[in-house]
Amino acid sequence: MQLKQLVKSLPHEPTPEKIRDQALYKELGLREEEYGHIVRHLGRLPNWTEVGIYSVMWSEHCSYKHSKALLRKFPTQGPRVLQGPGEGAGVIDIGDHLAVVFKIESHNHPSAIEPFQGAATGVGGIIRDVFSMGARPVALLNSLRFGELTSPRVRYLFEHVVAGIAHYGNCIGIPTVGGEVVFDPAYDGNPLVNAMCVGILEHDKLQKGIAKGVGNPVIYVGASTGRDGIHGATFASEELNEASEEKRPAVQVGDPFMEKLLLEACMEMVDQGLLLGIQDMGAAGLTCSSAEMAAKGEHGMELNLDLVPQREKGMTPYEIMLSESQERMLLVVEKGMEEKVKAICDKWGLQSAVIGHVTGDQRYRLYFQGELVADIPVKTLVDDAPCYAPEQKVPDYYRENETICPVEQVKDVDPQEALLQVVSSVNMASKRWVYQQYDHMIRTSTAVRPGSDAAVIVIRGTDKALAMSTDGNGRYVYLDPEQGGRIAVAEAARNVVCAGAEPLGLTDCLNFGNPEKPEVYWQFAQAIEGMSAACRELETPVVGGNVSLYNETKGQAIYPTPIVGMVGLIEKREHITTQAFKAPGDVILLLGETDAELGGSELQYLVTGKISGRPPRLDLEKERNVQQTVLRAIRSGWVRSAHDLAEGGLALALAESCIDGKLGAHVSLETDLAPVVHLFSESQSRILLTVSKENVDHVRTLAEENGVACTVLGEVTDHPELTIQVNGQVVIHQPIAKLTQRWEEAIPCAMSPSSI
Amino acid sequence: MRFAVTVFPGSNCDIDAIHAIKDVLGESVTAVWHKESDLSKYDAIILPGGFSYGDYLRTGALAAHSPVMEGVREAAEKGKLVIGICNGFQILLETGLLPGAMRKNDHLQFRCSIPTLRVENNETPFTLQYREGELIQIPIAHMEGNYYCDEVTLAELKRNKQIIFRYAGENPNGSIDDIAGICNRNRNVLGMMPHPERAVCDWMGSSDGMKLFTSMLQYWKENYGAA
Amino acid sequence: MFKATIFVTLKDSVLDPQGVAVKGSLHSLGFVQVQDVRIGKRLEVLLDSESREQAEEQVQAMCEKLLANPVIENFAYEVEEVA
Amino acid sequence: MFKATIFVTLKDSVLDPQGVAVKGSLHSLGFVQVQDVRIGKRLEVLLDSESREQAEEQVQAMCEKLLANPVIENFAYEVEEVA
Ligand SMILES: Nc1ncnc2c1ncn2[C@@H]1O[C@H](COP(=O)(O)OP(=O)(O)O)[C@@H](O)[C@H]1O
Ligand SMILES: [Mg+2]
Repeated sequence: MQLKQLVKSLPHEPTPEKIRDQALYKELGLREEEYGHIVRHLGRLPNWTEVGIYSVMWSEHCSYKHSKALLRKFPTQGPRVLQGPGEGAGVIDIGDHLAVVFKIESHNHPSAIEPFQGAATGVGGIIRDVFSMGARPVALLNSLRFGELTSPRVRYLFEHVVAGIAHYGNCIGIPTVGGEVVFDPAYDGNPLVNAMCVGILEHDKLQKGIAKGVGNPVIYVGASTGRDGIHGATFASEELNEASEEKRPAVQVGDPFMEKLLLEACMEMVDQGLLLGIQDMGAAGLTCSSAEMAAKGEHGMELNLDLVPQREKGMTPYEIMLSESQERMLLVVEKGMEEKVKAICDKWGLQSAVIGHVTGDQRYRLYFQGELVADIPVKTLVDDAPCYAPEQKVPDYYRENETICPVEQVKDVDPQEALLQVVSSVNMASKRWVYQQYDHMIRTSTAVRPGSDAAVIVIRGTDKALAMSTDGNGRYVYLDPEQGGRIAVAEAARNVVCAGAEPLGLTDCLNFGNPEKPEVYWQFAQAIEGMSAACRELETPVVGGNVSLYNETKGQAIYPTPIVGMVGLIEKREHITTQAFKAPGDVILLLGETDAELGGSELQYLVTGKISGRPPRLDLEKERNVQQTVLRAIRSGWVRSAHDLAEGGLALALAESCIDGKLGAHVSLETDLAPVVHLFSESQSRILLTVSKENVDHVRTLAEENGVACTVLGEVTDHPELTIQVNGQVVIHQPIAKLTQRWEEAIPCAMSPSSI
Repeated sequence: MRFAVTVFPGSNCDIDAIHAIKDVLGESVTAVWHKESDLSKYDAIILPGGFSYGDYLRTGALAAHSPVMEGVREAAEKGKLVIGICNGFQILLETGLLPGAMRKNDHLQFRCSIPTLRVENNETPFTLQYREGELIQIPIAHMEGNYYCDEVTLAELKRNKQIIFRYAGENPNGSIDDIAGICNRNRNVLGMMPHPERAVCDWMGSSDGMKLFTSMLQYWKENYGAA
Repeated sequence: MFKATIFVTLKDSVLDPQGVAVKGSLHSLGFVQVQDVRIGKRLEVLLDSESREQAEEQVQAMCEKLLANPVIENFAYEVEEVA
Repeated sequence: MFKATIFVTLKDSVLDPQGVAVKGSLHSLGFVQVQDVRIGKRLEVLLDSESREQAEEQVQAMCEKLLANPVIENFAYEVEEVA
């Protein structure tokens, strides 16, 4: 074929001049000065395909143009880190020539429009990120935020998001072992759907998304390309509004069956060492995967779009390049290996096609029906994306909150009434309604199922296990982004510590509003400061993550909601610990100190209907000491149960451990605070332990050595009752059965309001 | 004893079944790709759970036409042990090796939990180590476990004592007569929605599924001589 | 080219859990006039057959072999020629 | 009494993974003439409405509100009077 070297415009597309004169690039989300950069990079006017390619590569979602500078603050290194941010997922060594691979990603905007498919394809995408590293995915988690369940639309979203996550994970056969769900009016109209995948990798199987070796073939594997999700990446980088429904192109539909085939085929290729480079086609589809592979490999690429498997007739280069059809993978292999790859694909019934080859000139060239339709210096797509540092401004609400005293708002509430309300609040209540829809036992590795602080997966062939948890509290971050950022990291680490694990590192998903608003950008910058500080103190590097900005509806931003996905290593299975009380007679200990901290607390919200004031403060050194104490106590074999104190404070933690263990507790404590304040304060760096009588002194001594306050609170009993005495007065006395019932039924009742 | 675990595109509990047989029961096990039709080498066949062909059209329907099902049919006719778990049960129904059909759970949601089952008949190769009426805990994980058959068939199942497991507590899917597992008239083909391979070690939440596999082994040793 | 439109429905004697659930949802949305809901499938199959007779024969065979489960389902179809 | 027969189908541009898988199976069963398979739903709703007009109005509303997902599906219906 004689290839012409002049970049063509297709007859029915706007000409380069028209794109410039009518500023059509704006419709694709490019700013005028960005268009100017493109013209300079090319040395001529871009055609429609090229403008489309730049627009997705320079979208917020792909280029991180508003966050890149701030993300550099995260510590990303550590002695065990094998791969930090920059690839499909982060990789951390866990010994025995094994590594853990994990990443979290948002699918907020697609889920707002089509909750089932939006959530399902979010799960599909994050799984591909993990297995494209050469790892076998072993667990899924998710973090969800919705408005209040009193709204039928929110119930619809919640029901379908959960069903979509279940559908994808269950079908592909990866257990969904954990996550969190929070309901708050702040997320009305802009739900958050963040999905995390964890995989296990043999060191020598680590793959990268790079293209190298001039002349090597570029192979497309998986589902055909259709017109779905064109401009999904751009769409995810804008605020939602009424026009979103219209603007939205065909919604992407997930096919977990296809992904299962793709997964197994890729695992076989990895096992046989066939791959030089592999990257999934996620956001911005073929464009992003191929351009990033070429740029990272310091090579160029030529693709012939006629060879791309297509589902629909008459697709243009623009459409082929920007499609976000799911379940597709791009490979680069050594020349001569094409047949081997094809044989594996054929076995799994997958289509595959050689669609181009690697070149040496760092240019990105696309051919369509014999014509050159794009010719771009590839690095300008990836490395030269714009970078913005918008203005920051301390919001008025933050100043106003300074003077508010949350304790005053709640101090007259009866503790017993408060407990009944808290256990039956949908935010605190059992999430069984959600996780019983997820297959959490497939792969028969799940040692701690959903419901405890962290989930635990055993690693076959070793005595080790992994603990994992996703956490984030948007209320705290809203009230004080710096403290809230610290708390997100600390709480996630505390959760895996309570399971008996040493925190290894984290992945994060930063869900914020429109960064071009100075107040939002301030929240964003502050939260990253706080998270970074906690990461450094707790020695948990950030090995990957995702940013989701423009989470707003009708001009109103969500609470700033960074979500942390933490993974920890349990050295011996005998250290696996859960939050359930284990045996009557065990002594209940509280590590850490309780102050009057009720800003942003569940109790404040239940009493006043809103949040205000300052959130709990987090002292990083105290946090570290508490975590180390608990981990050492668990490793010494002294701990029967461990539960971190979070939303709902001490009272809720006690109730949960009773409910889970089907046991009672008798607790007696002394305090200067009002009983309700002490019991529902959300002070940080506190962990509830139970230990058998003979080990109490061991734990107390250890705590003292570490400078951690340790209080004996009482005893686990076989009376099925929770009794709490404060300063000699019984303030709570409730049958466990009643607490259990309220706690179990809150969400099912909220979901079927007519049947109450 | 030589076990085969069939693997269809979309099977995903195959590794768990293999793990239970190889690592816990300690017997030989081979994964058999759906394109093979000769299963004569094996003493028992496990059709594992999962979403064969994505569960598209009807659960088990597309897998029922795979070449390997010819081998399964032959083995069943020869009296070898065949067990279909979850999706495997659905495939056995679609092939007609067991009577009835599967519908969506009555609450229309996927359900993953650890229900209590009652062993209704312990005079089968799969249950001989259980007591009759024994209550056991075996996990379930399915969207379509709502077993259906017409009244004539149900009466026949009862008369021939082909109902092997029933849900003893809450019925998690709405199945007719609380059925969780049935066998054929010859008692060598069993289909069940619960996953015994997920209950073979205490840390999994239950080890009550182990006796199902040890029953099969005992039956085989007694009838086909020690290996 | 022929287009077959195939309807697969549950037999009357089989309780349809999905239909029951949808009826419940319709009632709670206020559609109280709804007496019964039954849910089946509608398949569109495009066939490159030589003649209508051949197309019909093939569709009949597909339904019997795969598309419907005779234990619980009935089927019906229409075949039309398309461009 | 009125009987509405409602057809809910995926929009043409939306991927139908189920149809793709069924087509593959039909091919391997020897039905190689099959070019395309799309799978939708067929619902039968029995309504105790006063008039055909009322029944049609209700069915239209049900489809919009619950039975079809406008983001990815189209719907159509027929209403007939029954005894
Ligand atoms: N919040 C974050 N913290 C740390 N790293 C991040 C964050 N957001 C994105 N990254 C990293 O930046 C890199 C680029 O991300 P991206 O291109 O979006 O990957 P993907 O295509 O999987 O979304 C990834 O390696 C990702 O881990
Ligand atoms: Mg990626």
